[in-house]
Amino acid sequence: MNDIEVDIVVPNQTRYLSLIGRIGEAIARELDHYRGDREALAYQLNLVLTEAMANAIKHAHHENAGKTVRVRIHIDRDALQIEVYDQGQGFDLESLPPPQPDVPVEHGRGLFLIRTLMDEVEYRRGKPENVLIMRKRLQ
Amino acid sequence: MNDIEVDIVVPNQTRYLSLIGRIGEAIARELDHYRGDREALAYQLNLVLTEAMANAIKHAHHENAGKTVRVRIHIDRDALQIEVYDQGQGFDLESLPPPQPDVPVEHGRGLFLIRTLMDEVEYRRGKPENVLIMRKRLQ
Amino acid sequence: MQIQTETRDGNLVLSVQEPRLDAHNSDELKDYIAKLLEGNESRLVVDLSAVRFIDSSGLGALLSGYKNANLHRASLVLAGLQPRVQAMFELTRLNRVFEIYRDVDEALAGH
Amino acid sequence: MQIQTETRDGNLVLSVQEPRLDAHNSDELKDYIAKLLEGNESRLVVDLSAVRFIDSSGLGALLSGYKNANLHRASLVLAGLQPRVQAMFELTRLNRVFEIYRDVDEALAGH
Ligand SMILES: Nc1ncnc2c1ncn2[C@@H]1O[C@H](COP(=O)(O)OP(=O)(O)O)[C@@H](O)[C@H]1O
Ligand SMILES: Nc1ncnc2c1ncn2[C@@H]1O[C@H](COP(=O)(O)OP(=O)(O)O)[C@@H](O)[C@H]1O
Repeated sequence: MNDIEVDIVVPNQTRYLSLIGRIGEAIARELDHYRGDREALAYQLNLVLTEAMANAIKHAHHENAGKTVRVRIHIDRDALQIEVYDQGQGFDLESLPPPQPDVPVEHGRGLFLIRTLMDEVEYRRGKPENVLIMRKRLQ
Repeated sequence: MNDIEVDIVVPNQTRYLSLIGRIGEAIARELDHYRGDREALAYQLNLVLTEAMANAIKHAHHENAGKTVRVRIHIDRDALQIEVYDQGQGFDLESLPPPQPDVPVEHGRGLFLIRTLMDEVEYRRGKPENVLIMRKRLQ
Repeated sequence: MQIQTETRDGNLVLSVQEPRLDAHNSDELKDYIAKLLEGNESRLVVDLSAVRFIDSSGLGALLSGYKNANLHRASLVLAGLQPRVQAMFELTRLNRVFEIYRDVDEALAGH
Repeated sequence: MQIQTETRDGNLVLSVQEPRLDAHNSDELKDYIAKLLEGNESRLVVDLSAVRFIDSSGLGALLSGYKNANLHRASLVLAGLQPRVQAMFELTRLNRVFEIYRDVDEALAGH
């Protein structure tokens, strides 16, 4: 058993994005069985955690500071899995339009970046919580 | 509600001490309502987490790599609380002898450092788990 | 948010003094740039050399400034991107939208 | 564990090239020093300038080396402690046990 689990609950406030991002970086820097560039991985985990949590705060919880966001990070030998939970109305990940580079709009790049940087991304609607699940292979 | 909770489970191996320590540092650096020196706090949290987890690994779990150690960090407005769980035989924190600076022995400084750096330290024996609880006031 | 501004050779150089540009502070940057453009600025150089991390809303705030500048017949260019920040522009192809200079001096020379 | 050794002015300078000295790697340092003392070393200078973090078992390993050196009629001194590492020696009063020098050059001169 070499699994690592980190389970974090923070207030639904963007000021905690950097805490979650930093914890992601800390984990990336200690993944001693990761073959790739660990500093690049640190940025990527920081980013996908920041994007997913910002979506929960804004789109699901409408910036309600009294709510909380739960983030779970699970690492086993082969993969790293991040789950970001929200208690919002949910959305359909599969029907999001891809960003159009020739029409530079200000929004809509968060999930594109997540999908680019992670190997599998899935959004499961549920009661009482929805969850965005992101997996990255480590070998 | 401004509480932060971080719950971590890692294998009972000393190579994960640095991960736990780094997460402690990450938290210290983001505690924006802490008035003191944040880099000093980062070192202190890194240290008390490292000492407490090393004790669980060695003295409670006898370096059995198949076991796990659970660490919980809880922050509210006034204080930061760290709990380190073990499933060992337990020990009596109150009857530990204080270190004697004039007889420099190699061991026995871990809990002394924890007690020096934290405001309250308590060890609760229980079934199936014991827990070392360390609190530090933030204001 | 810490931002330093300085006029150099008729450009307004705006240095973002934050290690992170994310959903927590990007609106502030966007508003700050919008307010500057209400004055008579013709060219803004945004110095990102202190920024170690940018997310999609940081990119969005800069894009908003860029479009806003064009509306005001002004321009907004970027300078001093750290490699991982530059990589975010490339991943989103926003490097094709912005004029990006190695540092502020080159941005001023490239005028 | 990364350790570099070098002989200078009849001292053996041992540079610990690890940011952390903790329960994960302190036994290795202890064994390494014990093995060196089986040779004919008379003075070991342990350069800790790369060490950003030390815990009680790191302190214990150095203390073991110190006592072991005395048994071998040799000596072990420390150099280059970062301020927070130095603070750990003060908190545990081990600064009264060890000879601690600002850097390796001073440790060599202080011979
Ligand atoms: N957790 C969520 N709950 C509800 N809707 C979401 C959630 N995450 C994303 N969305 C929807 O998906 C859209 C695209 O998200 P994203 O790519 O991150 O870009 P942005 O957040 O900039 O709009 C959002 O505008 C929102 O409508
Ligand atoms: N979690 C634990 N379970 C059982 N015994 C413990 C535990 N933590 C500490 N101890 C006991 O307390 C003693 C003192 O611990 P500490 O001050 O950390 O020094 P050291 O670990 O160097 O001996 C240990 O030697 C051990 O006997």
